[in-house]
Amino acid sequence: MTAPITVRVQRDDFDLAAEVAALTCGRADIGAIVSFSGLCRDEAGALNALELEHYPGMADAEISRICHEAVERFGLQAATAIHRFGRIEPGKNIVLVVTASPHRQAAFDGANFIMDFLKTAAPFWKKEHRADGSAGEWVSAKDADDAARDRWTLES
Amino acid sequence: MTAPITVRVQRDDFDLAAEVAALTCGRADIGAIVSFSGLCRDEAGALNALELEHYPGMADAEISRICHEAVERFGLQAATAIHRFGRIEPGKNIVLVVTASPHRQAAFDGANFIMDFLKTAAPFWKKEHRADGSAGEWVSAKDADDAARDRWTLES
Amino acid sequence: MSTVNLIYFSWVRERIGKGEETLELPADVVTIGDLLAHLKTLGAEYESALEHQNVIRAAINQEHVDHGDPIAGAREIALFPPMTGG
Amino acid sequence: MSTVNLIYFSWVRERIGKGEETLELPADVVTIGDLLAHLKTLGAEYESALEHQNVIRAAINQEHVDHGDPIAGAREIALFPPMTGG
Repeated sequence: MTAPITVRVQRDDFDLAAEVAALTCGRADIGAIVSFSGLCRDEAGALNALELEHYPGMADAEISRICHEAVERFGLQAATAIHRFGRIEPGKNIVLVVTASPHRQAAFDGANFIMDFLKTAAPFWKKEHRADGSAGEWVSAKDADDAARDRWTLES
Repeated sequence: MTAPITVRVQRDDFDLAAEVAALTCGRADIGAIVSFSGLCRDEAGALNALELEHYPGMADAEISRICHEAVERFGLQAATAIHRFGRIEPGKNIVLVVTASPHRQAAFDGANFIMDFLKTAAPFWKKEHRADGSAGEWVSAKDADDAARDRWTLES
Repeated sequence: MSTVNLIYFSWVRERIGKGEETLELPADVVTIGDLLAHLKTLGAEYESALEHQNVIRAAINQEHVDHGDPIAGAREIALFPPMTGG
Repeated sequence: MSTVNLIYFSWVRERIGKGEETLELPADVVTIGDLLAHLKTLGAEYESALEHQNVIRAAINQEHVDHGDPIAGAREIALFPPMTGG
């Protein structure tokens, strides 16, 4: 049996509880579910919103590929990944990853792995809309994200 | 500001979405939320239910201590841990951990850390009720759980 | 002699046959290890429950302790197998 | 000469000033690296967008490729900065 994988790229918000319920779907063989929610964050009150641009088609394809790799590598029973695009305000959801497995470490590792590769390989770009009305900057990619991704190769 | 920590030991089920909503509480400075749900698992149809015994008072105190340690160690913005006791059937929730932090790795590590110590230090014991009506066994502690806990000391 | 409340969980409770009891302890029972040795003299049910003494965990006043730790000042001592929650 | 659809994202799109275009490529444009060098001859907006050539990422038919990879058979070539989703 192949593990069910759900991938969506959408403008609308998602519902964590509904996604977890859909993934477990009454199964009794799941022991651990890990969810990761990534939110638009604004510490200093300087941000009005993030604008998320994406590459339609390729975004779905890349996230699906990453989820399949995670399922195979960690023996996941199911995986869900949802990434939003468009304008997203501070405190709102950007991305959701949910993984299920018989034991806890695989579920943790699977979700962590998906997020690391999603950050560095899924074609999304964030632009800031500042509260002071000034021209927004494109968010720069972080070396730390590449390093986080690379640990999965170094460890194996 | 101290990070809000919510700990509950209860017979009733919990609501993942409600706990996450209570933890985020409209804050805009959270970038990452990780949740872990541990479920009663039955692969072979041999299990009717698990009976969870606990040490009232100490169970809450130990889980609180673990959550405080995680908040301090990983700089979490908030942490929630809920552990059920009593009779729990396959597919149902046993434990929930939710962590929030500005960046994703701290949220992942914090939830992982709390689960590792919760498994080995929180006073709960599982007994099986078997589907064939035979006398249930107490679940044995796993060396793997001690090893998972010990990696947090070895790494630092 | 000192008086302590003892509380048992899981198969330690089942084998001893009760969840809690109050006992007078002789003065030479100083550590948790001494307590376990003393309990094993009280009957076959205690011997069975505490047979593999090394795996038995203990808490004093609801905090984990080691077998070598002193029990002086304990209001409540709990004995139980390794935990299996989560 | 071959015809390809080019598609740009983020600040590459903004600097070039369009999201997509269809170009005829000379026969000596064999790799992604050749394509980037060719585009930079088309005007200041391309020069500005592709100035730091090493950071530019590329995808052929919606799959990531390296600068050394051949573009033969490409229907759609996308150029964009390092990704910042998640």
